[in-house]
Amino acid sequence: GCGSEANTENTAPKASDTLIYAQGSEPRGLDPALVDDGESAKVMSNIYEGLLKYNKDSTKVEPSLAKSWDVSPDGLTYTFHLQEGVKFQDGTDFNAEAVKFNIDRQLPPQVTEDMAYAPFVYGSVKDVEVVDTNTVKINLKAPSTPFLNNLAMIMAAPMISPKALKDNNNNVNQAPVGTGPYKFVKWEKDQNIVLVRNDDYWGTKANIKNVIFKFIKDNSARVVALNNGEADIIDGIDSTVVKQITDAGNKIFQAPGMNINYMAYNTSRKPFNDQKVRVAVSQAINVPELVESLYQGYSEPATSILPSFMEGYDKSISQVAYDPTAAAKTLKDAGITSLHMITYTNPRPYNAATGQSLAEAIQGYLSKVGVQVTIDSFDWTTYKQKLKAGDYDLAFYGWIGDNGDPDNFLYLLSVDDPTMNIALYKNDEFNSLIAKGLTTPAGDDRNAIYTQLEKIAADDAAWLPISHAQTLCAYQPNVENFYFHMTGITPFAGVVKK
Amino acid sequence: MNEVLMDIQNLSKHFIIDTNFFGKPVAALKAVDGVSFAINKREAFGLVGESGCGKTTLGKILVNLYRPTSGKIVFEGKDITSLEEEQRRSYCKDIQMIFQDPYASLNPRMTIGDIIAEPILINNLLPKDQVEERVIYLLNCVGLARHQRNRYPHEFSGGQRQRVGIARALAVEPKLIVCDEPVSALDVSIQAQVLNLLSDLKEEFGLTYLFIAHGLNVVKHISDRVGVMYLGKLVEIAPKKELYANPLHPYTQALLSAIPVINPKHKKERIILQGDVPSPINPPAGCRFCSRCFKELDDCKHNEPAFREVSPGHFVACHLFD
Amino acid sequence: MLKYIIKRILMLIPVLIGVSIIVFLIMRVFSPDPAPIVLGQHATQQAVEAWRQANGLNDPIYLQYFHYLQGALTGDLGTSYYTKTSVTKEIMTRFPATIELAIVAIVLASIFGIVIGVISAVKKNSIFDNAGMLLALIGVSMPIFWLGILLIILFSGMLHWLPSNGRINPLLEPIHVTGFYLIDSLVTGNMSAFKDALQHIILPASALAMYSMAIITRMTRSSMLDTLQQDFIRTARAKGIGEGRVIVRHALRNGLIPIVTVIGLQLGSLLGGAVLTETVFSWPGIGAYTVACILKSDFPVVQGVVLLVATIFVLMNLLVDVIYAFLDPRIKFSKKEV
Amino acid sequence: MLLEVKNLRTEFKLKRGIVKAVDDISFTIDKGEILAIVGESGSGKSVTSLSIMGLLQKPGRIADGEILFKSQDLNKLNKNELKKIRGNNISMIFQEPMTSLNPVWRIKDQIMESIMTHMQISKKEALARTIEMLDTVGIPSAAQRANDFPHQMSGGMRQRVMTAMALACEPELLIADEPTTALDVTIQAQILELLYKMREKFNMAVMLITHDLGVVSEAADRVIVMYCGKIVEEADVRSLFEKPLHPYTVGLMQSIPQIDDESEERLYMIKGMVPNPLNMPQGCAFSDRCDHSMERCTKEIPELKEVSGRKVRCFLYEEGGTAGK
Amino acid sequence: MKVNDSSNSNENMLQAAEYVEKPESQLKIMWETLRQNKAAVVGLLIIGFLILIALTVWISELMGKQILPYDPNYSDLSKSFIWPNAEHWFGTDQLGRDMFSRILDGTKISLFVGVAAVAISLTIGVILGAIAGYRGGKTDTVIMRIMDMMLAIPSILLAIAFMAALGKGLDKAIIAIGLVSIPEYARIVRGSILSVKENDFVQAAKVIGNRSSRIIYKHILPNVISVIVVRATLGISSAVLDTAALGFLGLGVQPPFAEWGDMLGRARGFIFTAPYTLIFPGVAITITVLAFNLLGDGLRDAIDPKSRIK
Ligand SMILES: Nc1ncnc2c1ncn2[C@@H]1O[C@H](COP(=O)(O)OP(=O)(O)OP(=O)(O)O)[C@@H](O)[C@H]1O
Ligand SMILES: Nc1ncnc2c1ncn2[C@@H]1O[C@H](COP(=O)(O)OP(=O)(O)OP(=O)(O)O)[C@@H](O)[C@H]1O
Ligand SMILES: [Mg+2]
Ligand SMILES: [Mg+2]
Repeated sequence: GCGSEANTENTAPKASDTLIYAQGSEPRGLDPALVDDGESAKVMSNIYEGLLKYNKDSTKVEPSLAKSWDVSPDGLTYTFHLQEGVKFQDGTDFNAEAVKFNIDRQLPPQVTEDMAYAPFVYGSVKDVEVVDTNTVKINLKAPSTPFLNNLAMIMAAPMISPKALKDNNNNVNQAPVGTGPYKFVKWEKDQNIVLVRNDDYWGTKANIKNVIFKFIKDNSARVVALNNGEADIIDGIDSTVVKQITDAGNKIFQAPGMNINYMAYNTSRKPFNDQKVRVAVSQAINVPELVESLYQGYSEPATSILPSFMEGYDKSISQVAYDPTAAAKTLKDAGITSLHMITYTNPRPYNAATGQSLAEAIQGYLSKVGVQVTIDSFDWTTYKQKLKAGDYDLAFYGWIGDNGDPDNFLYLLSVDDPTMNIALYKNDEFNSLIAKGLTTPAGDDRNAIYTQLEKIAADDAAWLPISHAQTLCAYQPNVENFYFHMTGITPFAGVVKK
Repeated sequence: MNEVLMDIQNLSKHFIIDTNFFGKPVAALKAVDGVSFAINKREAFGLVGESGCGKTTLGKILVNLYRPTSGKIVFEGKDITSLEEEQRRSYCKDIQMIFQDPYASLNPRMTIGDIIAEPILINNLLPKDQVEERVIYLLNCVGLARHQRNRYPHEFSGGQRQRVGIARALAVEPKLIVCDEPVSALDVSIQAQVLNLLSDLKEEFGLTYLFIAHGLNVVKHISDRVGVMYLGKLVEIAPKKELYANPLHPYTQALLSAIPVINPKHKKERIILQGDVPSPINPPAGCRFCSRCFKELDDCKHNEPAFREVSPGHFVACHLFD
Repeated sequence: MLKYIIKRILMLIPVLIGVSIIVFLIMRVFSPDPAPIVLGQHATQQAVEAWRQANGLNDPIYLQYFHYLQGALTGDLGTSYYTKTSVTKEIMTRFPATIELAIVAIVLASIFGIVIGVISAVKKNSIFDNAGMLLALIGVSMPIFWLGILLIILFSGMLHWLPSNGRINPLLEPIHVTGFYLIDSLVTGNMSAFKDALQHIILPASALAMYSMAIITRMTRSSMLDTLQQDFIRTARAKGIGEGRVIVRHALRNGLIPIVTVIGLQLGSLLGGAVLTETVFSWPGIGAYTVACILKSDFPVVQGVVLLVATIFVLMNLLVDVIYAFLDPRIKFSKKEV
Repeated sequence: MLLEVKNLRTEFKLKRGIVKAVDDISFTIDKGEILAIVGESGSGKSVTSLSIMGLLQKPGRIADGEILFKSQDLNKLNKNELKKIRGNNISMIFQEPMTSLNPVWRIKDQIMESIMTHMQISKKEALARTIEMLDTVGIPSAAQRANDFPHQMSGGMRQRVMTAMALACEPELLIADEPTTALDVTIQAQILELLYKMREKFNMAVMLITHDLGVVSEAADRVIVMYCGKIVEEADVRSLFEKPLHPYTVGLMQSIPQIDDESEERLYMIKGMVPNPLNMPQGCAFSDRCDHSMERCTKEIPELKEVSGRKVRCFLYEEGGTAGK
Repeated sequence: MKVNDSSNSNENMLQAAEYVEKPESQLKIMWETLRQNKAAVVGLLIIGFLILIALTVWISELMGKQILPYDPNYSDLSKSFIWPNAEHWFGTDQLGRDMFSRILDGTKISLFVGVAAVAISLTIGVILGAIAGYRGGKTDTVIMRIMDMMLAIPSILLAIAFMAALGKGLDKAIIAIGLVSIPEYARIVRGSILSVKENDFVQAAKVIGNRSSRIIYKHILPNVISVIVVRATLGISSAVLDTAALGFLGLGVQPPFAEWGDMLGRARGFIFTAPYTLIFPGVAITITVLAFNLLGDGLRDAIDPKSRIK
């Protein structure tokens, strides 16, 4: 138990001073270098800041702790000019040394295997130089176009007080100290995390004094909590409860999400090593109908792997069209009558309806074209293991974008790791285009590469892209200015409660 | 004069009732403690004594239900104490038992016919096709009707059940039957029926009985010789007439005098014993009866009296007769 | 008595070792590999291997067990793979919530169960008896989680009377003394916190109590019917004392003996039932957490929890036996006293 | 006259039919008298005593009759009035000493409860009286044993505790329901001796229920013989044993092996069994076991008639009967 | 009551004739007593009805015929969440499957899992309990200590761990639920054997020369069987509840099997949109469990051990 000011007061603080945000599960921790989950991101985005941040409505980068930056023409050196007079919440100074400390921590030889995002964000970094108190230089091993975008991420990139890290054994999961608008107060396991306004914040101070993150696992329980006045904002809801929420006078927040929900064919073995069979199965499935009834308008049917707002997206790309008759014929000719499908039991951010329902829906479609599907569904841990084992014809998965760069989506089809490239797709042409895209500077040329990659993927039909889930939140009518960024973070500094 | 059927030599049974942490016994209950006597062929040997004095335990040792702690049982000249399981079972045919509680001694899930047939079948005494006939015969012997063969025990009264128990014991044509208080649980009017039946059968089949009871009046009626037990030990043995006419041991005397007489005119002099039977776990040193005895001598507290023959066939364990 | 208790406590050791072996086998031999989930979506194959090596998962199973036992004996139950916090701490932060819930539930169940059971027995075959028994029957037949959801829908969703989840409004949270909010808030004189905690606990405790209450009601009734048949009740009545006294002082005092056993056993099964209740009510206890950890293959935590719960269970049994001896003077711990 | 029972009828309504456990019995008990009730198992002895005490449990009920205790009909009293008499003016000891004491109460508490219910005295005085009573009934070192639980005592001791409890309030009538049946002969002798002494000491009346004729002959002044819920014979103890009238009484006496009977003959047997209470014969309940059964016996139920100062229920003793042969 | 002989009067007449009564069947006696217990009869009727449904569904499935109004696993997304109406009595679920058909289909699964799980725990439990109870001594200690260990872990946690280890599936659910309730049966059987063993008739059986094995199966087990039957009946009800609990936690059967607990677990997300998806499976579970409880209680009264053996 941690003591806090709240303890000694015998009455609840005024409701307008407190914002209660209910989410589905508990963060793994609050050390940005050590966690990789979306639930942590929401909390951390209020405590920490990175050198850069994303624009409110897109993934374009903007200054944050760095006022400005220069990139050398060869794309190997990045120089950042830092905000002056910024202090960490523990009173220590934020400066170039702190930046170096934070990045060095995640570079070899210091990096440890549990720093999930370190290779992703800093994998291209050679070293960090302190130029002066407020200037820092980062040298890369090779040019990497997504690097700036990475520095705005909430994983790995935020700046932690070096003192706190030293005090806490290089792990601030339970004792985060950043520079952000809210300070960490306490964390009751399985219940809530309490933050309080950082009154010494260098930028515009937050409006609401207390922020509480509550963890309510069950979706409908969160709705009850909202309607019962136990929470101000809830997330992770699905389409079926929208009416219930609006009927109770509460509001819905809806925004496009940076994710993809897909079904993968196991291209490494029969029968899906044959592109024609893959296409036939895709033809059997009426994706728009499926998405409409499973997600009721709160997910968009996917026409491409990339969400429509991302660089590289092209309207002209389309997936295989619904044609059950053709599908039935091809499948019959290929002699396919039964298939083995594996899926996960829980809802995922990109699939609120659970993998199981999705699988059953697809099972329904395939039975109409004469293919019997057996489903094995597993909890998430086991599922990942089953994916690794590779014993399936069809499997379900999804991806949530990390940094808004198209490479972040399309590279999945190029890697060897069977838990990422679950279609076990292998295409040399595709792989070399991916490598090229990584080093090409941002711009139309680069975007063209990704459009090309999308086309290859669609033609080859290694995946059946199903939907892009919208971010769906609900909030009390007296809450204003709430937004949920497409990278999955919820900065509360600007939120007002009447 | 009489041929000995069973000779019981210094028989003891100690129940271990507490062990220490390592399973070593630390307290024993001496239910039967060094008992010796002989049962003659075709006699009824009565055994009386108060509740808990070890009568049932003794009977159960004789029918192999308990292994004695020490001592010897010689049956028809053969030592049957330390036989292997298989051989022991072969003696089942010879020694049978009738139990005290007619309600608990019959398997409630078997018909009485099957109960009686079972010993015949498992001992292979008769060819299968003759078993049924024999069952009916036995039923008739104990005064039950043929048509009742397929009824279950719960459909019978206590006296009738006791008859079934008797028929079961008779089925193997035993030589010795241990009757453990066969009438204690029965009503007076039924008691007489069962006692008469037992006498009749004894004559008819030439049986030998060890007849256990806690009342001297019942034993008197049926037995030829009577033994009196107190706290795991025999205190007196005598032929029936001798014992009732001339009881020697103070306990026997008290026991006899305690029996109410059905004759209001003859109010006899009562010996009322003080206190209760002590616990067999820590029996008093010396004579076991001395804590309740009305003729206590100095010796009694320290020395155990020997069991000696004071007149032909009359044995007693008391310092008064040293 | 003391000797008996010591003997019993010594006998717990093999039981607990057995329990740890059972769990160890289930978790480490048959369960999925935790590495990929611990290391997250960008982990490489090497990282996974390195992690397994570092956590000793590549050792032979008996060695793993030996290391575990070694740690456990020195009070170190290991570190959660997932949160990297010590298992002891993980458990201890959640345990009071479960215990508080279980205790409130068992108190509710016992009070209602005994009262209804006694009245049913005394007024055998009356309308009250029939209604009480029907209630008890439904109580043992309803899935606890379903009941929980129905309660939430009714009292939170429709009537808005009671909160649907959590233990307390975090801003009202009392200073931690015992970890039981109801007690802590009273001790610190924080009445609004007490009220809030009470409101939070009512629904989950009722859902959890329902099954036990039904069992206790039925047990009480049959035990009382049994006792009321006994000869000594007739003796008591023959003394000319009031019927109320006969029932409470003579019958209930004796009838309580088997009821105590049932209550003791129920407390054990409540810890199991908490798994479902906590899931439904987002109660921050050990039950729901353990399920999550089982699904995440967080071995150290699951082993720790099971060991703890088993310890509590066997200690409860011991306690029940001691209370039993207290209630029933016929029971002796040593047969020597016979 | 202390107690007068008039035409008492007690029934048990069962699903399978009505058991007339006590069927129209009348008798009286005088001050200081010992009245024995004999009969075999199921003849209604206990039910009679429970009816008097008002301790019948469902499904039993008193269907008819009066129970006059000092001319007050106990059956018509309300619960509270009855409680005042129960345990105070009339007490009872039961058949099973092993189960009739509350196993979880110390014996002193059980006795004190009785005393304090009926006497307005302090706890201390009640305890003193308890120990005194235990001493009276012959429990050695009573003050210590008072702290024992029932299971720590032997059967005989428990029966003595029961007696002490029953006598604690100096009742005018003691009902003893088979107080010695479960005990050994030597202990039985102790208890009977005790009852006798207590009767002398407190001058109370005793209703002694038993099925042992020996006990009756030793202890009672007057005897009632019951068979199947009815009184079949009533007499003072001497004349009953001298010349039993009813064939059932006769049979009962002859079927018991006698300690001073030197004959080696077979015992006399009453044939058959007690009839099923749900399926009573039409006429005399004993008719199908009786050696003297007549045609009339199977059709009509005989009345309890006075025969030379005693009462008997048998056609043999009616006018024109073959009795007195 | 010691007297129970209604044929007393005509006994002599019959004795003369060569007449042997037919044995009165024990089952018949039990049935007669059971029949008097209204609650048990209701339970029996419900169970009969449920079995009838389950068998009909199963047999028609084997014969490839469609007897339910709809294929319980046929999903038609265009019909998702239709409220109960004349066509879909219990409405449809998220995937447009007919709830009524699924509930009926679920009867089959619940009964099957219940019975099969009890069969497992019963078989193993009875054998272990019988050995422990009859042999006594060291064997008893070892067996019962192991049972104690299993009992010390809450059975639902143990079942969850089993399921997490073994994976989802009907067969695995049966094994998990069956395994975790072994100790209960072992304990009950052992306890009953110990008490039956004390009866004189067991000693009598020894005296007439029976072997141990025969004593166990001929004299002891038949007298313990009633206790086992009662326990097994009640055991089915708890197995049905446990199955539902596993299903609810998403650890039950594989989709698209219509298992009630699984249906409940999924319906949880739709308590507002489609509350009926939550009500019907819950009611189905409750009724099934209730029926077995009613029957179990009735059986217990009918074969009340007090009336037969001590
Ligand atoms: N299996 C046993 N284990 C321990 N003690 C036993 C056992 N059987 C009998 N005893 C004890 O041995 C003593 C003698 O018992 P036993 O049954 O032989 O007495 P009994 O003379 O037959 O008494 P009763 O007249 O009451 O039948 C008693 O104190 C009894 O408690
Ligand atoms: N609770 C009861 N329910 C039904 N019948 C009962 C009940 N109590 C007694 N009876 C019946 O009443 C009759 C008389 O019983 P009662 O107990 O008075 O006999 P008893 O003479 O005291 O016998 P015992 O010598 O066995 O004590 C019996 O036929 C018995 O079956
Ligand atoms: Mg005996
Ligand atoms: Mg009686």
